[in-house]
Amino acid sequence: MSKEAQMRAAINQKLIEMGERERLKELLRAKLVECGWRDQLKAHCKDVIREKGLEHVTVEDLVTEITPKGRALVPDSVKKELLQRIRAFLAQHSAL
Amino acid sequence: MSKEAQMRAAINQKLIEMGERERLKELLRAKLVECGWRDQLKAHCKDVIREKGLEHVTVEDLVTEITPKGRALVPDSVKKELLQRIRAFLAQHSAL
Amino acid sequence: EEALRKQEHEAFLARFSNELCAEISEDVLSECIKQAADSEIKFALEEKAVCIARGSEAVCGTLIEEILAQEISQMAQEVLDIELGRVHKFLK
Repeated sequence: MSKEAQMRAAINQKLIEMGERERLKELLRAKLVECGWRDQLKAHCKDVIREKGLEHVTVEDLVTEITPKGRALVPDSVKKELLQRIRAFLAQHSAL
Repeated sequence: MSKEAQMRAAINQKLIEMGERERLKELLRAKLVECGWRDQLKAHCKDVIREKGLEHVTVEDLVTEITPKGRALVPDSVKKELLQRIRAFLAQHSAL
Repeated sequence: EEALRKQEHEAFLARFSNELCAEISEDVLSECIKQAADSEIKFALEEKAVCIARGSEAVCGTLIEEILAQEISQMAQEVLDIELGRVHKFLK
């Protein structure tokens, strides 16, 4: 295993062991609610259901339909904050 | 047109298309005879005519006079049965 | 050599951070999108069921009113005719 791969494995393990991976996910979930992303996505779901008709839409169809917009709607500030937090953790726990 | 009004129109159309509306009317008429509604109301008609005097009663008067009692005398079980039948029909023909 | 090692390490951390960020975002977005789709379909189905139930009640009520109106006016006419016939017969 290369040194980089070893380091990746070690950091990943640390992320899980310390519960940081879950905390990062929690942070992102909370930020998505806070910035209105969830409400926007809900509204988009309603639009799609209305357009296509409830009887013609499955959960899978809806997921496929809303995913591009869902991704596009995540504000840059939220992505940046998550990245910042990850960088801070890695800086702390990836000594040379 | 509101969503509910649209739904009512759709239900009515489906009932008419499939001839179910006529069948439901027939069922209701039969139930009104079966439960004694007709006999009771007829007796009430006679009472009203006797009270007011035949010379003072028109068909319209009589209708106005007996309608509230006519409504009140329909047993809940008959109303329920009719509703049940409509629901069962819609469940079977769920293309609404 | 030390400076180079440090530079490489920094580059690795930047790369890894970005990858991790993308991975976590993908996990959370997929989960949230699926949840939203699920709950909105469920909500729409419930709403439709309520609408059908209300519509059925309204149609049932209209149907009853319609039949009662027909039956009552027919009955009023019949009873009056019978009573009038009886009086005529009596007068004769």
